[in-house]
Amino acid sequence: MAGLEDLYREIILDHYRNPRNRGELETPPAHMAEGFNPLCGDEIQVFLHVDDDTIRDVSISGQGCSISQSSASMMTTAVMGKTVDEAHQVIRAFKAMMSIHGDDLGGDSTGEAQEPAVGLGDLEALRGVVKFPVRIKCATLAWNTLDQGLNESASAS
Amino acid sequence: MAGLEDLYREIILDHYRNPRNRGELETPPAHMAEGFNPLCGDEIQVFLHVDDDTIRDVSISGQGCSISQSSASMMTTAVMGKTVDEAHQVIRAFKAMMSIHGDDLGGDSTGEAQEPAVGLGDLEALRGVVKFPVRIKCATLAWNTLDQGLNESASAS
Amino acid sequence: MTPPPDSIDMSLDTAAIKADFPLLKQEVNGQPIVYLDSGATSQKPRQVLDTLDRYYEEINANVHRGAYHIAEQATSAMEDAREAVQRFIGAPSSSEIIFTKNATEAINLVAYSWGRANLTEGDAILITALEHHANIVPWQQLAAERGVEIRWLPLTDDGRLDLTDLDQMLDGVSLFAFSAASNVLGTLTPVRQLADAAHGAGALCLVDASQAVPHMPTDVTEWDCDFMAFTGHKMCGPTGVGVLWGRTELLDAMPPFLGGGEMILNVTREGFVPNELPWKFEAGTPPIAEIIGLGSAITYLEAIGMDAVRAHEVALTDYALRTLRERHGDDLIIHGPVDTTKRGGVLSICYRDVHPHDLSQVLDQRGICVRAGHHCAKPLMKLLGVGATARASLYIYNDESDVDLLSDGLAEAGDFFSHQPD
Amino acid sequence: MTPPPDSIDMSLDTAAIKADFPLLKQEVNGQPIVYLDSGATSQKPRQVLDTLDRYYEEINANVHRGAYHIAEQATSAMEDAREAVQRFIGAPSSSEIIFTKNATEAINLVAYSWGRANLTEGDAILITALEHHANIVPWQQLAAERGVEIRWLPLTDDGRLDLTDLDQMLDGVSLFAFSAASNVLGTLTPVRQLADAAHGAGALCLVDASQAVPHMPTDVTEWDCDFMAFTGHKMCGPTGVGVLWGRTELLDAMPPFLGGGEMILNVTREGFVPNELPWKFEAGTPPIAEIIGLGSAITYLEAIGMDAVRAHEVALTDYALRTLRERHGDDLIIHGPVDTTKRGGVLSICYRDVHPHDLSQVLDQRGICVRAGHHCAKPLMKLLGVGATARASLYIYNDESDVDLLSDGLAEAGDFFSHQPD
Ligand SMILES: Cc1ncc(COP(=O)(O)O)c(C=O)c1O
Ligand SMILES: Cc1ncc(COP(=O)(O)O)c(C=O)c1O
Repeated sequence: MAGLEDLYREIILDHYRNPRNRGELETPPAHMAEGFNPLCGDEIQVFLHVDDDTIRDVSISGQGCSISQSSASMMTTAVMGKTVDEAHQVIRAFKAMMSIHGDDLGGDSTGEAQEPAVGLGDLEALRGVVKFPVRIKCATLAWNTLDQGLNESASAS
Repeated sequence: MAGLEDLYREIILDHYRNPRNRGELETPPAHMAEGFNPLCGDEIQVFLHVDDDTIRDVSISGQGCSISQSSASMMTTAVMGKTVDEAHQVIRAFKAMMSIHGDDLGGDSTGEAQEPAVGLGDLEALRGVVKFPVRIKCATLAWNTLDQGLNESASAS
Repeated sequence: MTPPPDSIDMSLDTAAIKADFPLLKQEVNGQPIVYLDSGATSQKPRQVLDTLDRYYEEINANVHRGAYHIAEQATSAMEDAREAVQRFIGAPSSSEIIFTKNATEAINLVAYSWGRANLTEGDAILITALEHHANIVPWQQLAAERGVEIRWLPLTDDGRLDLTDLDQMLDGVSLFAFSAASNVLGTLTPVRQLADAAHGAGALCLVDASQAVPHMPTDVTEWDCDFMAFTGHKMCGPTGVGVLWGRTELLDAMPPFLGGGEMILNVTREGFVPNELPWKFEAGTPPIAEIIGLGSAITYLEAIGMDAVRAHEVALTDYALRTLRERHGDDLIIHGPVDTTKRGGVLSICYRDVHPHDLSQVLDQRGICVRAGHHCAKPLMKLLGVGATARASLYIYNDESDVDLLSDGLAEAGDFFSHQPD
Repeated sequence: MTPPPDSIDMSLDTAAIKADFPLLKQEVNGQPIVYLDSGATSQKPRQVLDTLDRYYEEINANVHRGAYHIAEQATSAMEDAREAVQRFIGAPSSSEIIFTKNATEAINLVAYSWGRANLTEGDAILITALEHHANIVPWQQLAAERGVEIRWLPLTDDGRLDLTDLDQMLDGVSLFAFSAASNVLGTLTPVRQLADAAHGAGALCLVDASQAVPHMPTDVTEWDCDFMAFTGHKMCGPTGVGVLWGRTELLDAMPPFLGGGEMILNVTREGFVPNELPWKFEAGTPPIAEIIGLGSAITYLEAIGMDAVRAHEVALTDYALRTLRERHGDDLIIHGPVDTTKRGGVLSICYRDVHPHDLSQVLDQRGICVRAGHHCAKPLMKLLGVGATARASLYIYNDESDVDLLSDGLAEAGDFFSHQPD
């Protein structure tokens, strides 16, 4: 069985204690997307300011455990300033890392097995989460909400 | 375990092969009551001609197994010509015999434990049925239907 | 009906299979039990019972809720069972597998959720004359509430669906709900053809496969149906679990049915947001042990192979039809198709004028379990002109000796009831 | 909160009880499991597992249908379990005991059958601020469909129902649906008083007793309620079975809910005639083994004695509240009433600023099973101003050592998450 240190890497605890890009953005111009983890009650709001196909600003509010909060914090630093296409690539890469064990039940699992060749940097610290299947939903909550937000702001503009 | 002879007494087989008072009566003056055994599909119609609080005529139609048919046949001979009160006494006595094991689920089971002191005659042959709980509903089908018919014709007149 | 008369190629090692089923070692009246009521419920192999025990002894915990070790194991065992079901019935996605308490709830789910959301006065549903009450009453409830019309597809004389007027009967129909296999006549229906006809008429179709899934390979993708329901306890699984399969697009568009825990994403005082599939339709604590037990039953059946299961039942049904008719001639009526390639191993019997209830009582005295009654198909019984039949139904653990004992029992019952008392 | 500080009179022999539960012999991470999630589901004693095995190995058959030996035995074992439930909850008649798949289905049954038949636009239902989603969502579904108003009875600061405006809130209400015990706060509600108030206002009342029936003597006659729901898996029984109790007059007048086999007296092409109680509400093959297993769980609990169960939980809860508060002081918040005579053994904990999910993860590392989340009571969580809590819930097999281990685990989690990385 995996130990606590596999899950709670220092960098994760750091992002949890000192979250980056926390707060709300004015809507509009920003767009707000909301996500729930029905299992543990975590809620997250992702504020996204997309302009000219580029993420000008992104911030996070809501509440959650160390995994969901640190994942959200790292996510903001990973996608800030990126184009929408680049952001989608990071989302795909991150989700691929989180679904090695095929635990993601929704949707068909064909195809996505290989990890796209996008560097994840600090986000690699979250790799240990896959050994704790219940926590995968914590780690992916912000990402699914970002995905949803990007789609919503694309169709709104 | 009880043997077939406990269930299928000669007198039962006789009533099954040669049912008494079989057929339909004209309605009105007679009244028809219908009963189902939801478990085995047996259906019975009891025709009742009650006049001046007395059962002037009673007959049976429908289909069923040897137990339900013979019980119905014996029932007709037992209540023919009886007053409604006397018929109710026989019904109670018969049902008491059939519920020795408290198998009758409907209603509360307080009180009715003792058998009323009414002679059952040939009907005693059905006593063995209580050893075959599934067949109790077969034996009581005609009686429940008679009971219902008596109540209906009482409220109709 | 063409195999060589005496030697039968039994594809299954029934002796080995029988040994897996503890109940079949029971005695009744000092005689080994002869279980011929698998159409009502099947017996359970040791392997499934062990799975249930292991679940309760090692990982019992409520699912989807706890972050602790055994809760994770229980959740993943349950979701593994969902994937086993998906594979077993050829469904495209495991999120289309919804666990219910039995097939009846599965059909009611469609009637309440899809039916109430889509049907109103003037709409019509087509069912068939051989349906089980589970595929009749939910539609009658809907019909009574909404003024929906119910049409009945008739049967041929030998108990197959009469398709002569199918297209005409489908005209204006929103849903065609039919069984893949009859629990009274054994009839197998041409599911793909019926689904195509339904779709051609712009209708959806629901397949009650309660008597098919346990007995032959099932592939909802090949069937091209829209909903499919079956029940765990008839296929070596525990009681208390059934399955509804449905197409994602349909399930996604349907409102939830039962409300409560698990089926929500969020609840506020103002209202609730339903969860994703499949959980949207699984309110409250699911039958966890039972679902895992069903997964184990599927593993057991897959090890035998569903083709082999079917081949065994065809051969044994053929043996039964042949030997019973040879011996009992006109004393015996067996309802349903004679061609064993068009029927399952369900034998509804009328023997002389012995009432089915009495017949089964005499058989019981010899330890032979058959079911007497209307088999929850009263409209069909009425059509057959009988109040009840005695039904012997075959499964993987039955062999020729069971059929022979049944045959002896019929003869005894005939003697007993025709013997004149005076 | 007045017992002597150190010696506790534990009325139960928890060591002997623990030995009855195979799962409690498991190890997690090399440490004996400490199961503190009985509020989600209880563990099952050997006696219940043996009953399940014996059912499947000796008498497995479909009920109410076969005239043969094992079918009779299965039927009578199931009906015996119904009588056990009747006795256990003090119901006047066993025909008022309706078996469902869980408490959630039981409440939905009332919402669909009684609710749809009786409520329309302008009617109102009163629920409370501490309900489980199972006693919220079915009413929200009904409300959305029918334009029925839902009112929420508020709470006091220490998590009891605030009855100040009860009579006013009941004005014009048709149904008052409330829990006998909260699964988050442990709060016990004054059921009889609430039922009297409801009746005084001309309303019916439904009691969600899912967290009460497993833990203390229950008597629906004394409660004088109209409907009562609970679930088998939280009281040493198997998954897959729940119970609705209702007054005969009410159940008799209600239309059927699920349609199918067993629940009919007759079916023709024109329509169906519902069966008598209780079968009218039990469509399809019931969870036979599970019902019989629930009967066995009741036998097990009765042997211990429900008064003793309650006394044990009061004493242990008192020990827990006392020792946890002594050791952890302001680091720890335990929600709900402090008076152990007004609460059950459910401890919803917030520890420093450690998120409940992280807390339960650290505890899991020590083999301690607690549940983190919203406990299917999101409106209550919102009122408490938290997204989630960690919940430890006690049962007959827990003792002081389990509480002590929990206490150690809290301290460790605090250390782990407050330790500064740089
Ligand atoms: C208070 C309360 N009501 C209802 C339920 C629902 O029980 P089930 O999930 O077995 O339907 C629960 C348990 O989760 C509960 O704690
Ligand atoms: C054809 C058919 N449909 C539906 C059912 C209902 O299954 P269950 O009682 O498990 O819901 C049965 C079995 O009784 C059946 O034979």
